[in-house]
Amino acid sequence: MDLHFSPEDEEFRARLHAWLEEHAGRLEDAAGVMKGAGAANIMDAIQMARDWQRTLWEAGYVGLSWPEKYGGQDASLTEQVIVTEELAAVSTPPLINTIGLTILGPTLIRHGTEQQRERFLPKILTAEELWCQGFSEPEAGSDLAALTTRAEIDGDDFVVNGQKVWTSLAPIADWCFLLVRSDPDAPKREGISYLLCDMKTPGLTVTPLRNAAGGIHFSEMFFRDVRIPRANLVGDLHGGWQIARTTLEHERSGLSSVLALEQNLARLRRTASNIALGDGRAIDDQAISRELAQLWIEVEGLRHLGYRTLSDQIAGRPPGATASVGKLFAAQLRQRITHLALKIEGPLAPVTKKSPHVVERGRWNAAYFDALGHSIGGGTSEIQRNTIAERVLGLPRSVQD
Amino acid sequence: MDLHFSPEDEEFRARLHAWLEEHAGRLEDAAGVMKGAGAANIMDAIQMARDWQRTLWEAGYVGLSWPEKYGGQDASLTEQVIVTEELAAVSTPPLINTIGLTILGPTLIRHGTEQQRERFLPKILTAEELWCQGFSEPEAGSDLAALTTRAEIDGDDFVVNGQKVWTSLAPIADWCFLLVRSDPDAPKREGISYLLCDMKTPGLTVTPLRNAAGGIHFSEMFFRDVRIPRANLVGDLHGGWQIARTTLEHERSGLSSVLALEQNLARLRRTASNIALGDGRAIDDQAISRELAQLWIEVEGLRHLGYRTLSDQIAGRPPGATASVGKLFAAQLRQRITHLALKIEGPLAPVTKKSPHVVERGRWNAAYFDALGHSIGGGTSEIQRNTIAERVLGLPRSVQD
Amino acid sequence: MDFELSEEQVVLREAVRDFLARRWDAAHMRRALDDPPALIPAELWKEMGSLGWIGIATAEDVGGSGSDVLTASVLAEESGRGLLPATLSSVIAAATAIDRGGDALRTSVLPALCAGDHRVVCAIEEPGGTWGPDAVTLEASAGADGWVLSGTKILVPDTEGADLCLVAARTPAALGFVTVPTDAPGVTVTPMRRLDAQSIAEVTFDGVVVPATALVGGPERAEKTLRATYDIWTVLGAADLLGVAETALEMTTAYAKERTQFGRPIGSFQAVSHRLADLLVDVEISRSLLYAACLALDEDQADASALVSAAKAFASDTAVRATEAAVHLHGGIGFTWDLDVHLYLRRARAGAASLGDPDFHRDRVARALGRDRTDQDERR
Amino acid sequence: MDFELSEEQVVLREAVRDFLARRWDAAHMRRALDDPPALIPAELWKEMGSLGWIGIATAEDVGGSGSDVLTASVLAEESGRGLLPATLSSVIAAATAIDRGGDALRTSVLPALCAGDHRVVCAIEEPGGTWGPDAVTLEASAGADGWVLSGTKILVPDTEGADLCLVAARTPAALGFVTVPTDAPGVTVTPMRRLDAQSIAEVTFDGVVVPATALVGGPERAEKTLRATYDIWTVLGAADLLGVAETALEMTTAYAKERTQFGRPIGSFQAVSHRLADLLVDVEISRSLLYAACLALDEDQADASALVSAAKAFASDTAVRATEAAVHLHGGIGFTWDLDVHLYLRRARAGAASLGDPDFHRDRVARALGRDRTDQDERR
Repeated sequence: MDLHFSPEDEEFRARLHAWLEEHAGRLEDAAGVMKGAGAANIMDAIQMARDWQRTLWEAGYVGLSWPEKYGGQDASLTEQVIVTEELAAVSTPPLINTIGLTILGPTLIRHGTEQQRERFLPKILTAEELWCQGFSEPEAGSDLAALTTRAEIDGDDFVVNGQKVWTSLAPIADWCFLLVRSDPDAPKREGISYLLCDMKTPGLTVTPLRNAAGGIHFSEMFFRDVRIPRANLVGDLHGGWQIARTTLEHERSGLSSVLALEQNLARLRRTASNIALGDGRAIDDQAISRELAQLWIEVEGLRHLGYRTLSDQIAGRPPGATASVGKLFAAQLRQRITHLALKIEGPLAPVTKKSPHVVERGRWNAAYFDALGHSIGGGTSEIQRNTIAERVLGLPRSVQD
Repeated sequence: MDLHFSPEDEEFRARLHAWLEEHAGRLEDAAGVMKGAGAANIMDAIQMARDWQRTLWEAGYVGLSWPEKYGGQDASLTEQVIVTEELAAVSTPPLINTIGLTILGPTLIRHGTEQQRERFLPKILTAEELWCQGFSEPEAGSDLAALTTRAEIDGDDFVVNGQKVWTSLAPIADWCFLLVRSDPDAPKREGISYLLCDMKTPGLTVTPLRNAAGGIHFSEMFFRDVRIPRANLVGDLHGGWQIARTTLEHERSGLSSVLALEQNLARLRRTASNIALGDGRAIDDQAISRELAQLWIEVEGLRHLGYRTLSDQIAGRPPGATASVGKLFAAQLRQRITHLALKIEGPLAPVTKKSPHVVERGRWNAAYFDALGHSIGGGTSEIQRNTIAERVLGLPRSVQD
Repeated sequence: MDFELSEEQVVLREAVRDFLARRWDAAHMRRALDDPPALIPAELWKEMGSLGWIGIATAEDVGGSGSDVLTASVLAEESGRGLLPATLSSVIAAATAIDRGGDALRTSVLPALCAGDHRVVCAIEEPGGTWGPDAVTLEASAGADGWVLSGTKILVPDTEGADLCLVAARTPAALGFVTVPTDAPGVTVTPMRRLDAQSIAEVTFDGVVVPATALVGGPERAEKTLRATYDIWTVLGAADLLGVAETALEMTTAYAKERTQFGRPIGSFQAVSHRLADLLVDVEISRSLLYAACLALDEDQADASALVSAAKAFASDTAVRATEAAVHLHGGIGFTWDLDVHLYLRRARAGAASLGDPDFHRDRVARALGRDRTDQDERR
Repeated sequence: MDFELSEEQVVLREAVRDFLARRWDAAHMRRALDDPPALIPAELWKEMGSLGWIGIATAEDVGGSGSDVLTASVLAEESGRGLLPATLSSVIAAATAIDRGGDALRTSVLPALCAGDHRVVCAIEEPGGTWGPDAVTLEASAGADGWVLSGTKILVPDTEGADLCLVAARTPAALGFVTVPTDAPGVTVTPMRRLDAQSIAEVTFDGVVVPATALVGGPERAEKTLRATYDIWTVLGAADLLGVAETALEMTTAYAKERTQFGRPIGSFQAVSHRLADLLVDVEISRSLLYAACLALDEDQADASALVSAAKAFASDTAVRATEAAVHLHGGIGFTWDLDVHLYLRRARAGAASLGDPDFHRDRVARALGRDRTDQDERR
């Protein structure tokens, strides 16, 4: 057992580190943009974010696991980890085309036609085409396979009608990958197809949704007789469910989320050391200091769980229980950190960011809402417990359908 | 809204108080007996416990809610509460025939024949006949209605075959009330009958079971062609399920369990003030002092919930959500008190009672095992949550059968 | 013995609920999240005055309804349920301060206050990271023309409509409330905003001169009045949170019956139904503690403050748990701006950290329990 | 990078599991709950010696296997799973103390110790309500013939078969282990008993005379050796608890698949399945922390002690949760004497409060994090 990187890997890290120092200015611009500040208008901001992803790709730090022929790096897993770690260490913003990079890309590499791969993959990497995902529907949330958006074949096209919801980036995306019901008579998991749709197609409209925190992160998408060429079918007709499921299950080691949690927690420790609470500073409250210690323990647990997942991947062993476990644990941990933050803020916890006395410009309230949303999006914690119970522990299904 | 008792009630309390002071010696004997100490042998101990119940009944403090014609007191609800409170305040032991007093008695008063009432009720009050309950079976735990002990009618008798388990007091009980399957072809809740069985009937054998704490509290009962006269059928043939259910649901205000919890908690505060833990006394640990405060808050909550239940009963209002809620909350609270106790004991928590340095002769470890058992016996917490969800909140059933 | 609301109180609850359903829309709070803050309009305020709600716990001879804290808690609970700004609770508490203080202010201020023509605001909290009368540091020092106040108060609710401020201060005579007109020279009000769109403010006092007679209750009763007022205000905060929790539970239960996933209502899954059952337990315990605390205040029992803390701590935890569950169990839709669920979450979070958070109150209970123990030891 | 057990370690685990399944029966522990305490028979002990397990983390030149703490943790975990008395862990830790101490004892004691012919016991805890080296108060004062020890140790495991005792003491030279023969004049052993039937004792020292050379590691390395040994022993305690937790989870999962209520296996109810899923998460996190702590000890990393505390705190909580769930989810049967479930519960409860309970270790982590912060501040 060892956690050391090879000399080659360390060299790779040093090069990246140097590159990041050199581009520190660009980086801060990009970070500002992703937070919605510093850019004159939203279209400028998006362009800056696209440019940043492209710059990073040109330097060889985007698409590390992808084949070279599509613009990827064919890099080793350890190199992927190093990139994740170093980018997190300097707090780079998430890449604007993350959905394309992490969900659609791997799907096309595995299930796409050669033509689809050549057509779409390079432009995902360079952020020339931004992608959004059309899976969820109002009546199909946790029960994703209950989706009802219909696709009928008419000549060389699918004709799509229905509604999608909780779509990130829809107003600015160039393309959308979506699940549709192509065979209404088949059992519900066997009549679903996986399509790629140009967002400029007539009949497709996007309505932004405001979330509970007041921000606009999601949209609804309405499809009215939207025609999608058959060439944009991914995998087999009616075989979309399996494809979507393998992508959703394509769990990563989760090490990038660990780094974000670690930074959050370190910041919270600083907050606790500086803020007055009760008779002294917040950190002098024994219960708070213990809870901070417990959260540190759990972040370390999650980090080393990630190393175990990664080790399995490197060694080519089948992934054990660790991958699904990490996701559930991380969602809870994220919430507990923000809960503790509000407790540490004490009387100032309810104060919003435009008020005098607000703590750190309201960062923790924002983080709190964010974390709440996280345990819903991308599969609720309940669904993840079902998955662990059934697939890892082998218990009988609690959800029959 | 007021929590005051009437002058008549206060007078009643004063009389009881004086009586208890007068009988303090007997009381300590009885308490010692129930803890298995002070009596030369077990049969003497049981006789002392029977005598204590009889003495208390003779003084008018047993069977308060029962009709006078069967030896009861026809007392008001407030008088019942006063008796409960005062007996708890001086830590009297539970009455030996509690099962007969709280479960069978009310059942016979409601569903028994006049002959059954006259025959059985007075001897329950005087502890002349001790009762045990034969409901649970190895394959029918939480799913009580799945019981399979068979009763076939043969002439004037039921002939009973099967096995019961988790029976308290079986080795010393004179009578048993039990549920049997009298119609194997009916839906499972409609083929059950409620019988009364003399423990000396041939074919009935009792095997004590040792529990996880090492004590003997429960027994198994085996029925082999046990003949029970038809006259000992309670209520209608095949109508036993409804009878048992109404008894199980015959919730009390729960005020007696509050008093026990309150005494436990007060004792734990004393323990925490006296014992060293970490850098000082346990009570100086901020987290422990806060948890003690929280438990006090919850005991107060449970107490005042009990007053609400009682107020509904006094006013003849239909019981609200409060009764079922109290039972679930009390079981959790009981466990949390013992969990905190083990934490307060620190390094000495694992030490058993025969060791030097043991804290308070091992009382908290015994209480811990007791509390664990409590959340299983008499309906698990899961079953109680199902009940609240379905009957109080009106949610659809999660358990289909 | 009767430990449930009286018939009159039940009728009042229905009346308040009906009134607010007709006259106040939760959507006000949603709009106010953007700007400006949510305020109770003057005419609504006046109407509540004529209904006798503002002076609910104030004596009848000065225009109040002469009822008790328990009855006031019905109003606070319904304010939580209806998402009405909690101004009503704070003014009810302020009115009891003046009423109990028993000086000239009673007759000069209370009739107009109870009628809704006039508002008074309490300024207690300071920027020290804790809550309540014990933490007050603002000093009134002796000056030539009386006393001179300097210092900062924060989290002062609803300064907008108030002409008089009850400022908790350490005066040469005693700790207590000092009355200061909001337009007195040296008073500066800077708006703050609560997570749930309620209006709060920072109020600074820079050499503000007041007469020694401004001490509410005078040297003898000033501290007792301040502490009693804080207890009353706190218990009304607990009632507000109970209203929030119960409403969130009801909304979520209704949704769980109707929303179908995997071919069944989600309320038939134990992951949902057991969570709701646990919340019902918490709500019922909260309600029981609330009644206990109100009764203890109304009967001036020795353990009243401990029971107030018990009620507030438990109601705070319950409201946060209930509203977070509401957001979560509503799924994606629960996280949208247009559904009211997040308005309840915001109010729960804000209320839980106002007037003392759960740990503050647990520590207060711990100290009370410690005193009891010491008393017992001494008596032996 | 490889953060899983090596093939050799996996093979060892299987071998230990097989061996214990054949040579040790959980029923021993049940019987021992009555009397006398559970002890590992001398012949079994000797056999484990010949398998190289006792000196697993001890150097090869003195008869050890020359392996590391991580490998030792495999043995501890399997001891927990198989309910073998934890003597093995304590002796493994004691052996590393003598090995690292590096004085004459190495060659005189270790070969027989590793072979299983001889046992050494560590006496560290005292009756002060806390744990570990920092709390040691037992003093060795300077006497005519060396040092004189007086004081009380408690919770000393398995004194029965031991001829040598490593006593944590504050000597004139340093804090560290002092070796004392268990039959030295002035040593009194009084049996105590653990909840899980394991043997522990109070050992008192009344003017026990030892030479100054009895300090393990000498003045320079004594304290480091004591602290390292306590860390190793603690991490083996965490491994033991992980074995307990995982076994309880497996037993309960198997039961949940087979036990039917309301016409369905109880494992299909979310009240059961979600609780088991959460326990699986806890077990996996415990395992990850255990590996991290062992590796940190083996590589002598600066944060090793913090990671040891992390592993022990989390494993303790996990084992208690898992075994309480096991009792509860087995229903009535889980609460019977004859089922093994309560044996695991007892071991979890006893282990969680030994070698530092979760709060003790969280406080240790908090102090380590505080030091980090101070270091950072100073570097700025």
